[in-house]
Amino acid sequence: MNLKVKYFGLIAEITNCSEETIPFSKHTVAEFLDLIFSKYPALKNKDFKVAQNMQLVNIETKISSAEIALLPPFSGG
Amino acid sequence: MNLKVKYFGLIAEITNCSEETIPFSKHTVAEFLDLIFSKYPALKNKDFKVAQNMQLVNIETKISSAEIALLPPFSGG
Amino acid sequence: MKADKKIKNVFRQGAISSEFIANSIAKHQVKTNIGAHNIFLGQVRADTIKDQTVAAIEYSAYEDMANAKFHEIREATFEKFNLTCMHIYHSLGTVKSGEICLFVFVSSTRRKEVFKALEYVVEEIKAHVPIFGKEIFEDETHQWKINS
Amino acid sequence: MKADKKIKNVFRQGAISSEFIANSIAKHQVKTNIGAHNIFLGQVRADTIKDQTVAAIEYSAYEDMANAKFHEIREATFEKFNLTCMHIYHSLGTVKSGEICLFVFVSSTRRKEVFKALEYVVEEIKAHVPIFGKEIFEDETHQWKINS
Repeated sequence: MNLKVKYFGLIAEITNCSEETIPFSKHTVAEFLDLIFSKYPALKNKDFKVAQNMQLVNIETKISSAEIALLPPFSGG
Repeated sequence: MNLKVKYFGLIAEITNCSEETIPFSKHTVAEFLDLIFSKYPALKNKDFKVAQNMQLVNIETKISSAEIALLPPFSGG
Repeated sequence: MKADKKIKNVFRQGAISSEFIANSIAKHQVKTNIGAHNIFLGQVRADTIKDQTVAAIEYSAYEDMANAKFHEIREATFEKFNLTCMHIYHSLGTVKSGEICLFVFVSSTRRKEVFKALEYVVEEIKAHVPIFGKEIFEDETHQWKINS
Repeated sequence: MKADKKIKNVFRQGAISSEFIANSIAKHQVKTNIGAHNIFLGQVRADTIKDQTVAAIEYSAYEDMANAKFHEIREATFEKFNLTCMHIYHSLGTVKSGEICLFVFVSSTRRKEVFKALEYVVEEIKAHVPIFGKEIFEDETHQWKINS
């Protein structure tokens, strides 16, 4: 499965892009994060949440949607 | 003592004036109200507060200031 | 900033316009320590009472006492809450239904303060300021408003 | 009035002007069942952090998810509180210190509802909407804002 991965704020600064396509052959968010951390080691000590199809998920959630987002702490308002 | 007596809202409608001077030779607010009720019997069953020098007073308060006001229920805002 | 000690005149003749409100907001752009504003607007409702609809409210007040009360409320609010500034305006005279008769504006560095402060100010005004509203119906009869 | 079921775009490019706010207030004059409006405005503070002063905040967002969240917050607020209407606007892009980045506007027949509803909406936005603020200092360095 090809994931469309979106990065925001501080996370996008580290990845140096706001969106990319990443092929993913495993199952859970935890496995997806292993992949991300091996690509961007600097993300390991950053605080962020993961959204799948615009819903927040936890590390055990199965990945079934093509749109994943890495969201640093919210600071609207 | 001559009291400057002010009327507002529904009270002023009944007294048909917004301000008048009333000579007063007694002491308390209760005695002042006796005078007012004899002049304007229609005020007897109306809800209002009395202010002396812009402070609310009760019926036992001694009248010592020349400015008295009869205030119907507040409805600002 | 300390509360201003001078008693101000809170009353404006007629309705409070949206331009007046906008102008008041714009003036706060130079106060760059403010992070949160909270504004209350009282609007005259076209209530229907016994088949008659309210067309306007005609406000009168014991003006000197009212301004002194508004001042007391200001002072007490600055004591209780950590505000940067506060403004209160109330209409006198005729305000048609749909128009604004009360404008309360509080500002603070942080948002938590403004919510509590604004509700406090509005409730104090309703309870303690000698202002009187005469509800004028469409057929020109009237009744005296009582706050609930 | 029922909550609008269509997902709206809450975002505006740049600061929210006082004229925009005035216009929004003025539009409510035809809704003569409204008795109370409550407005929250978030203003960018010129905070000083390690000798550097914030000149502006540059806002970005996961726009689709943010608009969906704003919609959820609207629906939940109409469920919880008896409101006549509600409007939310948030800036994207650069908002200078002293300018307004968030405008929340709730209206109801009676005042008790608007105070509770407004605080609820603002807290929900701060906690749950994916918006990101980059604080730009006067020397053009920056840091990412974290809500407190």
